[in-house]
Formats: sequence, C-alpha cells, structure tokens
Amino acid sequence: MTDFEPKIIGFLCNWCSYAGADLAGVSRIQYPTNLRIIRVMCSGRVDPALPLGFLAEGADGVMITGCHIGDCHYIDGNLHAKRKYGLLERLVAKAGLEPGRIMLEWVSASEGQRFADIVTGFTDQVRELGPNPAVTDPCVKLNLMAAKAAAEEYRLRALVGKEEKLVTEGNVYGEEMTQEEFDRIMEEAVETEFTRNKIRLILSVKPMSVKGLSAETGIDSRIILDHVVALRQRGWVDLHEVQGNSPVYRAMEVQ
Amino acid sequence: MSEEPRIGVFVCHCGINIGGYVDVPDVVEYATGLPDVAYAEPNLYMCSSDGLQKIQEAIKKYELNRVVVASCTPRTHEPLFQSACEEAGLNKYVFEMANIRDQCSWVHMHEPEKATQKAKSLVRMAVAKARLLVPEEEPEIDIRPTGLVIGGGVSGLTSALSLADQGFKVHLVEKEDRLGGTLLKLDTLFSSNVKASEVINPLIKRVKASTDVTVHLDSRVADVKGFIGSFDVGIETRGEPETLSVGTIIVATGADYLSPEGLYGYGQVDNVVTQMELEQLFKEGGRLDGVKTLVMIQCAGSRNEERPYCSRVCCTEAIKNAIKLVKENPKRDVYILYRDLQTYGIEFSMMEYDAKKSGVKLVMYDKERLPEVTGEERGPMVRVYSPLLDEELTIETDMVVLSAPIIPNEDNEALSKHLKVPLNSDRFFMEAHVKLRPLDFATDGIYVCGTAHSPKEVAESVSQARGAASRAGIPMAKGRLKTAAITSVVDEAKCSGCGTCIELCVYNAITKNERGLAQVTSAVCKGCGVCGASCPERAITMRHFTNEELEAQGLAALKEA
Amino acid sequence: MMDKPVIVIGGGVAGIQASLDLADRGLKVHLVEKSPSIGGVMAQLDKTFPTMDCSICILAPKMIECFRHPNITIHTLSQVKEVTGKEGNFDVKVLKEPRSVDESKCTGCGLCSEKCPTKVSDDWQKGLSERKAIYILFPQAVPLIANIDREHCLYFQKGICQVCSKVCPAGAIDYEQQPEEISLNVSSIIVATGFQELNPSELGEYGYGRYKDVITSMEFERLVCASGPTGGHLNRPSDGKHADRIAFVQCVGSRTHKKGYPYCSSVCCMYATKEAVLIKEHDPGSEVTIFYIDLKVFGQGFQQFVDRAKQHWGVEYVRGKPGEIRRNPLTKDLAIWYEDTMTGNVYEKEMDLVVLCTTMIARPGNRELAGVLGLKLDEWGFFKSKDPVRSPIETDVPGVFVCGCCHGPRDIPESVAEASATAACAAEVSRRCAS
Amino acid sequence: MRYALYLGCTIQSEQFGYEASVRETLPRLGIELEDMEGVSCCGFPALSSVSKVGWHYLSARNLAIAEDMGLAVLPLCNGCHLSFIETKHFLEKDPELKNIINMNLEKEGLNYRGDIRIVHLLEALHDEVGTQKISEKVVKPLEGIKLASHPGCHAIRPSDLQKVDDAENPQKLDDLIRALGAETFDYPEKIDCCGSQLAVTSGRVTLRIAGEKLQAVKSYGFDGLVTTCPFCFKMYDGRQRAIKGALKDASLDLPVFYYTQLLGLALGSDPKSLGLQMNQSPVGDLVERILEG
Repeated sequence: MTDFEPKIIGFLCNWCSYAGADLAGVSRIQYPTNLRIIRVMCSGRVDPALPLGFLAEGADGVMITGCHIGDCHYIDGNLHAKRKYGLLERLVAKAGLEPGRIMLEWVSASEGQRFADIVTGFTDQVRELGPNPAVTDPCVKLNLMAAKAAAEEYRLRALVGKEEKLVTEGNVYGEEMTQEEFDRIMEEAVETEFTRNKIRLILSVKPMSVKGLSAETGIDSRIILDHVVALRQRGWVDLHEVQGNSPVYRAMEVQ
Repeated sequence: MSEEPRIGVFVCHCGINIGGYVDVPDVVEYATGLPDVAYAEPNLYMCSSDGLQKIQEAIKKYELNRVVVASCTPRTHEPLFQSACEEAGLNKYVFEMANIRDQCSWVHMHEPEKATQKAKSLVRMAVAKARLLVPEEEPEIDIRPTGLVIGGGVSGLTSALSLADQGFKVHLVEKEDRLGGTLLKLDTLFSSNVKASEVINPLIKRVKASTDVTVHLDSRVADVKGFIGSFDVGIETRGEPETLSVGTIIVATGADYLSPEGLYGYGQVDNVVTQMELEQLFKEGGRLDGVKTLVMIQCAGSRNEERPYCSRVCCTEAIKNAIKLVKENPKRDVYILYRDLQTYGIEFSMMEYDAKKSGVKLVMYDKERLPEVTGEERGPMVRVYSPLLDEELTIETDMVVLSAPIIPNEDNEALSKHLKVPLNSDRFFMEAHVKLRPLDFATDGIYVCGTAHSPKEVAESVSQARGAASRAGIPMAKGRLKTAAITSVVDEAKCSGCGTCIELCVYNAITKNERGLAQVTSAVCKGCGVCGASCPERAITMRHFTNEELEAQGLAALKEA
Repeated sequence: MMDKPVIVIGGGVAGIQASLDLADRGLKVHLVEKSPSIGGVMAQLDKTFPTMDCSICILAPKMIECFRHPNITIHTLSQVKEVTGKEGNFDVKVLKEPRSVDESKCTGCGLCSEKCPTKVSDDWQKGLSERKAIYILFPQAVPLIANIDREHCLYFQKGICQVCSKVCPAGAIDYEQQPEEISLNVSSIIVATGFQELNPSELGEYGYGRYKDVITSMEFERLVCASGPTGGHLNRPSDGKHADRIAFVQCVGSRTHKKGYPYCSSVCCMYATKEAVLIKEHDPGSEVTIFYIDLKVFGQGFQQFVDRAKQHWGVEYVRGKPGEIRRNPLTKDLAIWYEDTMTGNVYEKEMDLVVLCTTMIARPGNRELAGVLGLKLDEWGFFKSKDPVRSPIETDVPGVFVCGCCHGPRDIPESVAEASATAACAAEVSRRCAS
Repeated sequence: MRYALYLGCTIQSEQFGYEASVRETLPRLGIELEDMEGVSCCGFPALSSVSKVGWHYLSARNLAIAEDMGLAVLPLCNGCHLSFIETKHFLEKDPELKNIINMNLEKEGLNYRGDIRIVHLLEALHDEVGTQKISEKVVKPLEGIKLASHPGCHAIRPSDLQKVDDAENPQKLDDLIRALGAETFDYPEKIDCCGSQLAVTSGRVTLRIAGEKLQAVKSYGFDGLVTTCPFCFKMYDGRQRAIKGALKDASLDLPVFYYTQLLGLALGSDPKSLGLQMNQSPVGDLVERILEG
C-alpha cells in the first residue's frame, strides 16, 4: 500500500480555483504530484457523468473546486455545482464506492496555501482508501458505468436542474419544496434509474431472464420485473427468446 | 475541422523555473511520440519574441493545425500564444496550454522525477484535448447607436445628456407629464444649499433643446424584446403604443418617499409633516413664521423590522433644514431626534458641525424606546428618552417633521419583469456586482443609476448617471460587438424544450424559439456551461469545453506514460 | 483611431475602471501609477463588505485586463510632473523612475528576490513581514515584474553583491537604468490618486507604535488575509499568540476637532463589521467588540449586514469611544477603558488585539499634483470638485476630472461608478474635439 | 542658565524637602536660581475656581515681577506652572482683560508684557541641561533601582496648551530617571491623577484614587515613585499612612521622592541637604542602598 500513488483528477473553475492553484505555484507551496487538473470555466459546468466516467475508468479520486459561494464569476454557477455534486454523491454511494473518493471544495484566487492543503489532504485520504476497486472488481466497474448512465438520463438531470429553483423559489405554482421532500424524491429516483441502467448494461453483455437478473444483482425478482417492464416501454430492452417458460431479455441499441 | 490533426507541442524551460525541475528534453521527446503530434520542440522562453517566432515557423514548416504550449498559466499567457497562432493563420481556438510551471515545476520542486512524469501527463492531456479542438468563430453583432433612458429625473436627464454628448441618439421615457422627477418637489439641496430648481431646470432646458434626445412624456415601458445592440422596447404613451429600437437601456426610474401614515401621529395630529412637506412649505414660504419649536424625528419608518435599510439622505437632509430654520430665526428651538447620524464624508460632517454651532439640538434616541408624539392644545407634544441624559425629555412643539425613508417605486416589479433584471430584497433594482459592477445588470446592455438602485443624494445620482452613460456608451461607441466564441449551442434534434436551461441561465441568454425549442443568443452567453451540464437531453454543447474534450483530457490523465 | 488618448493618474480600482471603460470604447489610455504595480489599496484588502467577496479575486481579473488591453499603456513607477495646454490638447510630461529591471525581459519568476541577501520591511504587507531589496510588490502584481529598491540594494549602496543579475535566467537586471521622461499629448486627464490611512502614532492616543498588539485596520487586512504574512492566522504581533479577544475602535483621528480630522471616513463602520465577521468566520468562539460613535449604515444592505453581524455572528457593538488602552508591563496584556454611553457604565476589558479604524486622509502627493494640474485642494488636501451637487467629478479645469477617494472618502462601488462617470466625461471631451 | 525661582505656597508652607533639594542640586548642574521679591500665590486652584480675573491678576502679577527681573520664570510646582501657562494663554487671547489687569498692576508700578518664558523643572533639566550632561555628573548611579515615573497631570494637560510633555505618552521624567542610572518603564496608571484636587471635597475618594495607584505601582515591582509636583507628592508621601488605613492595606508602603532628591543622591549630595529626612514615606532603606551604591 505504501508505494501506491493514487491517480486524482481535479476540475478547477477558471476564475477562482485555477487562479488559487496558480498562486500556490507562485508562492512555491509544495503539494503531492498526484493531481491532474482539468480547467473548466465554472464548477457548475461539471456534469456528474464526467467524474463517474473517470471513476469507472480507474481514477482513484476526483475533486471539484470552485469559487466561494457568493464569489462566483457567473453569479450562481457554484450553487448549481453544489446541487450536481449532491447527485454525484448519491450515485457514488449507489455504486458502492467510498464517498471519500470524491470532494467538492471552494478555493478563492487568494488561497494558494488552502489549495495546497486541500490537495494534500485529499491525496492522503485517497491513498488511505487504496486503489479504486473498479480496476480489479468488474462489479464495481459495472456499478459505476450504471451510475454514469443514470447521470446521463433525463430524469435525474431534470430533477437536479430544477433543484435550486424548487427548494428556493418553488415550482411554477409558487409552491416551495423543502430540501427534505426534494431529497426523498431524489433518492427514490436515483435508486430506480441506477438499477434500470444496471439491468440494461447487464443485458447488453448477455441476454438474461428476470430470475437471472435477480441472481446477478441480488434484487428481488418482482422489483426486477417492474424495471424490465418499464425498460421495455422505454424501448431499451426487448424480448430475446423464451427459455422454457421464462422470457429472456436483451438490451436494445439506443441511438 | 475535417483534415487529420497535426499537433505541434512547444515546451518551455522558463529559464530554470521549469527546466530546473522538469526534464524538458525528456518531455519533448515523449510528446513527439503522442498520437497526432507532428512536431515538438523546447525553448528557453516560449513567451519571448523568439519563442513566438519559432511557433509560427513550425506551424508553416510542419503544416500544424493544432498547437499545444507547455509552459505557465493560460490565465496570463494564453492570449499571447493565441495571437501568435492567429498571425500564423491558425484559428486561436485550436490552441491549448499545459500548465507545467505554476501547477507543476513550482509546486513539486523537491521531486524532479515525479514532476517530469506529471509534466508528461499534463502534455498528454493537452494533446488529447487538442486533437478534438475545432476552430471557433467570434460572431459580431451590430449595436444600434441609440440609447433608451427610462426616467426623467435628475439621473435620467444627466444620463440622456451624456449619451447625447457622446454622440448617440437617445429616447427618454418619463411616466409623468413633465420632466424633473423628485427635484421638482425639493426647495434646496445639501451640501451647497443650491436651489433644486437651479439644478434641475438647466438640465430640462438642455434636454428639450437637444436634437439628439427624443422625450416621451406620460409614457411607460410595456414590453421589451431582443438583447444588447438590438432591443425593441414597446412603450405606451397615453394608451398609444410605440416601439423604440435601441441598442442599450438605462434604468433611471428613481424612487418614492414613504408616507408614514400612523407613525408619530402623522395623519392624526396636526402639524406633523414629512421632510418633503417641509421642503414644500419652504418653497411656498411664510407659513413657518409662527413655528418657535420644531422637532425632527429620524428613521421614521426605516431601520426597523419592516424596512431594514437606512435611507442614507435623511440625516443630512434634516440637518440642512434644521440649520436653515435656526438661521432664519435664532430664537427658534430645533431638535433632531436621531439614532445614528449618517453624516458621512467631508461635506456632510461639516454640516453636522455647522448644525451644532448654530444651536440645533441633536438628541439621540434608542430604537428600543422610540419617541412618542401626542396632539396637545399648543401643538404636537414629543416625549423622547435620551440614554445619554438617562431621562425622558418632554418637548412642546409647534411642528414635528418626520424623516420618512426613500422607498422603491411600486412599478419596479413590472419593469424588472419586462427587462428580465432582478430586484433586491428591498425591491430596488439589483446590480450585477455590488462592488465592481455597480451600474451594470447581469444582462448585457442594460444599466442602472440613481435612486432606482438604492437611496442616494443628488451628487451621487449625478455621478452614477454619468457612469451609466459611460457603460451604455461603450458598446454603442464600438458599433459592433465581438462576442465570445466559448458559448453554448443547442442541438435542436435533441432538445425537448423542457426549459431547464432557460431557468438556469442568469444572463437570459437562452430563449424558446418559435418551435418551443431552446436557442442560445451567443451574443449574450457568457460560456459558464451550467446549462450544458444540466440539460436533461444532453442537447447543449459547450464550445471549447465539450464533454468529449474534457473526457479525453481525463482519460489521458489516467493512462500512464 | 484618430482620437487623442486620455491619461489616467492612479492605478487603483478607480483608475483601473476609468481606463477600462475608455479603452473598451476604443480610446487609447495611458495609466500612470507611481508604485511598481497597479491595484492600489483594494489589492491589499482581504475581503470586501457587505458581500465578503475576496478582494484580490475580483480585482485581479480587471488588473490583468488592463495589462492585456491593446488600448491601455501602463506606466508604473511613474508620476506626472508637468502639464500644459487645455481641454482636448494637454501636453503631459511623465517621469518614470528606474526599475533597474528590463520590463521586456523579466518573466516574474521571482528567483532574484529568492536569492537576494537583503531583507527589508515590507510596506505592502504593512511592515508585518519582510521582502527583499529586489522584489515583486505582491503575487498578483501587474505587471508581474521585479523591481530593485535602490535605497536598500547592496549594489547601489555599497557597489557589491549583484547576485540578482547573476541568477536572473532572463538577464533582465539593468543597474544602469536611468529615470525616463515620457511626453504625452492627451485630450483629457482623469485623477484617481486615492487615499492613505492616517498613521495613528501622530495622535499619541491608544498606544499605537508603543504596543505591538494595537494595529491599524489596514494592518489587520494583511494580518487576516490568506496571502498575508501569517497566512491568514490571526496572531498577536507581540508574541504570535492567537488573538481571541479583539476590539475595533472607530473614528480614530476622525470626527474630532482636537488632534486629527473633523470628518467621517464613511467606510470604517462597515469594514470593521466585515473584519469582525471575518474573525467570527475563522473562529466563532472569539469575542469581537466594535466601539463606535454613530454607526454609519447608509449604504445598500449595510444595516442588514450589521444586523447579521450582531444576531448571527454575535459581534458586540458598543456606543462609546474608548478613553484609553493600557498595557500591563508584566503580562503585556492590553486593557481597553470605555464608557458604554447607552448605559453610562464604565468598563475595563482585557483584549488580545485592538484594531484602530483610522481616518482616510489625502495623499501628500496631491499638493504637488494639484499645482501641476492647476486644481484646488480642500483644507485637508483632497481635490476639490467644481460643484458638490451639480458636477461632483468635474474640476475648475475643463478636461480634468476626479474620481474615487482622491476627492474624499468613499467606498469601492462609489469610486467605481465615479470612475465610469469620469470616463463618460472624457469620452464627451474627445467627441467635442473630434467634431 | 538663570531663572527666577518661583516657589509658590505649598512648597514654602510644607514641602521644604523639595526646595532644599532644588537649591542643592540645580546649581551643581549650572543652573543659577534667583529669588523673586514680593511674589504672591499664583491663584490656583482656590481663586481660579471662583474669580477668573482675580486668578489671572495674581498670576500675571508674579509673571510681571519675573519679566522685571528679565529672566525666565521657573515655577517648581505643577499647579503654579499650569496657572502661569494658562494666564499667559488667556491674556494673549483677551487683550481687554490684560488691560484691566495691567491697570491694577500699575498701582504698584508693575506691568505684564506677556513675553515671559515659563519653564517647568522637567524642561529645565531635560531640555536645557540635558540627560547627557546629568548622567556625566552622576557619581552614585542608582543602579538596580526601579522607579515609577509620575509626571502629574498639570505638567502634561491640557494638551493643547504649550505643555511640558506629551499628554498621552510623557517620557521626559522617565529619561531623567534613567539618566541617574535607575530603571523605569511604562505602566498603565502612569498618567493617572493623584486625586489631590478632590482632597477638600471628598477625602475618602482621594485616598482611594491615590491608594490604587500606589498599589499598582508596587505590584509592578517598582522600588519607589518619583514626581516633581508638590501636590502629588503630598498625596503619595504625606498621606501614605492615611491611605494605608483607608485601603486597609498594611503592606502598602512605597518610598516617594522628589526627582531633585534622587538627583542629589546621584550627584553625591548629603541626604540631609536634600531634605530626605522630611519625607514621610519609608525612604530610609532605599536611601541606604543608594548611599552604599
């Protein structure tokens, strides 16, 4: 474990965090070499599907940093970053990956030292966790791919996109929703979308029956059946053949 | 760009800043082996004129169509290298930087091997992105050289005149049947005690005389279409609709004064008036002769739970009038009951001392124990507890003057909806940034000044009005506006018209087109990418920071050298 | 572009804003700054009230914009020495002090200062830390170019050392540089020379200069700033112990007819509130008290900011100006003596750190500049505008405009708005001259 | 250096030690003292609080005598010094009052011009002789002795009159103490009032004010307190026993000196010639220590 060097990817917003990272350099503040920085204009631009994809591909940790709340160059982009990160956290949990592998922090352009401290801390934390299991364990990888797929689906994106407004200003009818209510709906949606995408991925490898899927995923076959029905309605899954008297399903190519 | 990518990689030593810790030749050699890299070379100082020339030579010699520079931070140097590429005939958006100084050599000075490894992977990431880069256009839009000023008070008039003096046509829309606004109601103005009429009348005269300013009285803004450069503003003049085609809009709608019904006996006890009414009495003259004792009460309706903000001008206004009253008749007893004297800055501080010298009695009261006004035979009777004296004073007065706060116009709500610009919690117009963009709205081409934004005295409004005219004049002076290329673009085939992006965009850059689908006005888009990251259908692409490009960067990072 | 350029004197936030407004509309601008970098006082602030924005974070992009802008020429270490002519046609002579570093070669790598053997108290950090004799004013300096302080440089003093020229990878060190005179012909002149804080040792009050733990608000800004000498940790200068009990004293040198100045500096109540909230954010357990005469909450959102400081952060506000700050000679602890004028009670409270919010005063340089430009000063050395109500930013000299704190204390948004206003004036002038 | 020596009432009626030490030491520093004929009370504080004219008349009269002598006047007492300074200040601002006073002075052939130089003992020693010269003349340096400096209010306030030393941060007496080889440092109560002005009206308060300062001075480890004002000296020295009683603090005993007494010891004068035997605070041991050197 000692010689393990985690691969860490960091999304930095151009205006505060990236400048903070530069300041760490200008001030010659040293930190571990593991971080690989991707510059984005705003932390709110970080689509949860991106980090999930990197984790699936074996990144040991992903950090996202933006301007402090209130300092956002785009007024409230970092608020949306925060909402999206919420979804990311849920999906990482669903995929059974340690929450410590992702991080969202605010770093201003004047916080060179803070940036270095954050990177150092996160690197140590990930080093502690050890290598990303997705590399060796195909189940975890499958989960992460399912999570990524879920993050790319309409339902979760629409929910997260509306979250800020729903819980601060309310819906079109002006009904404000408490964070708790929203979280409940979100959690349910995440569970569903994650499972359905997982089923679809499994079926895309090889056709299976509901029973088989249940065995593969450890989920009650009745729940699997509901999902399969829904997936068929979406046109993502279709009947492949009937073995004995149990139908076998396959994933459809989705354009 | 259809043809095969041919990437040139240029690695900077930056003296010893990079070269001292990162094995630059090794990085160059490594870069040469990367996919689609046609050429790579080191240089002592990439940013030196010699370095830039080398890039341009290489572009020609090796027919490069992508350029990667591995050196310092793009925040300071990207534009330099981009223009070098442009001079060599490349579009500036096929350029990418790898920050191997500020974010590598300088922060890993004690681990040269690892620093070199990191530098390689930063270059690998940049190359991965560069392969996918495409040329971007910076579309230009026309800016109509005509400004719209909403509001014909001192701010609006000043803005309009400045715009005219800058050489633009101006439409001035005023809801009343005459120009002048609040100043018409005032007698004198602090700090110089100049007659309000001497300030406002010359402005009105100049505006009326100006051939560049078209005045629309009795008019209101009914609806607003378009964006910076080409706003189509529908106004109604006595029911008559008209559409004004303008390039920029200045909001100078001013504010109102609270009528403090029920406060301190206002409306119930005789001779309890507001500062505005006192100004009116001054204008009419005479009626104050009988007034021997007069009490002014500050914060009458402000700095409380209902209206938390301080109205800024009342203390100085009261002091101005108090001095006037005692100088008129030194036997007069004039009290100002205040909480915190807001006599800020030099002139107002001096007025405060003048008041004390002239014998104006300043009595501080406590918010927890407000003064009381009751109607008596002789006139209003004031009871006030002074914490400093620790006793309650009872003052028999001839008149009580309430300093009622400036409050936002009730039609701010409507106008803010038409212009799609926000109001703050006090219902005044809210600027783009409290500190550095006090006169702009987040929406390009719309500006604010004067008391429409918050309570202000005349001089501050005049400065702001001139300032707003400068801000509005900038795009109009340029005539054409080069808009950023790093913007969102909607793939209509994918868009379902859910409107999520429209709600998310603080710049109102996204609207629904006639088919109900989202469309980005790139002139207005600031390129943050929030919409793209949120689009349920993933129908929005972020130019120059596409998902594919970011994905490629990340996956390249995960590959080991 | 046929139009003549405009000269902006002073590279603080006001000067920067005026320059950008003019340059963006296509006018050439000469931005003259007497220090080695633009940025002014705002660059030294940690956060800004009432939004708690990080000051340098929001200013730095504008500084860089100035630097990159094709229409703006920045003249650092420069001062205006002579002006002739009139509106539309001023001839201006600018004197540029030698940097002793070739601006075209220096890459701002900072190696020179790293190796320079001479340590000097760092004025930019308010003397709370040291810099070298060759130095870059601050990390975000624009231009990011080193500068030799000849007063302290061993080469200029003793003719020895020359380490910087030996280590400079770019060969940018140039000991031979001479003062340079630049002649400009401009259509109008914008004055934005800003202010400075009163040095409270002039007052004798409150033991400033005698007691290390009595500091000014500007010193506090550096002390609490992440890029400051303590990396943002609030440690007492005397012994480095963390400060848990902090007092802010308003109106030090202000609103008085005895020693000091009779006027109110407009911003102290609010920046003290900001600084108090900063302390509470870092360390909610600390006790912070603000002593004031009248709480100036006249700006947009100020009252709400103070309410938040009181209710949410538990900052204590005491109406009363402390009589005296005493230090126990054995424990070195400070005690502040004051009367709470709302109750009439007198207290003595121990404090770890006392921050004096001192008067914003005019820059002494104004006198010379006023002479050069033919402008009037008020009795405290601030530039006088033509008319306090009608033309607050114009002066008695047509074509010369003033903005920001050089004509009296004001906050950042006011300075920025005024800066834009002067830009409008300058634009109007160049139009008049064109037609 | 020659001065017209103005002793005032308090010194001549009870503070003989001060006069003695001054007459013993100043000449040894090259300061010649000339006595003033026919001087009266300076009018402070008794008269000044009831009759402005009477007070300024008395002060002006004394100053006129000094002007006649063609010398700068050296009032030993802080009270007299303040009285003179204020009279000079007010008569400059009020020529009418000056005339009235001069009309009265004429009767005894006196005239107050107003160009008189008024010099405080601290100024004479610190600014005119100089600490350098003093320390050169020291034969018995007061080494290892910690002395608290008490300049006294009237020597430094009100600050906007031309006063002896900085009202917020007086240092001259401290410098003079150091010049004798003794040690001193700032302490919070340094510029606190001795309370003597309240003696007449509210004695107990006076004792408390003076007592708390003495306790503080002791707590900082000072060996003694030094002043040049007879009023303050009276409080701390003469009434120290009363203070002990009032504060019920038996341990409260602190040697109190006139600066000139310590100056004398340092210059090697005989303690008797410095009137030290007349000090009522326990100075004995400390004097011993100094003499033994």
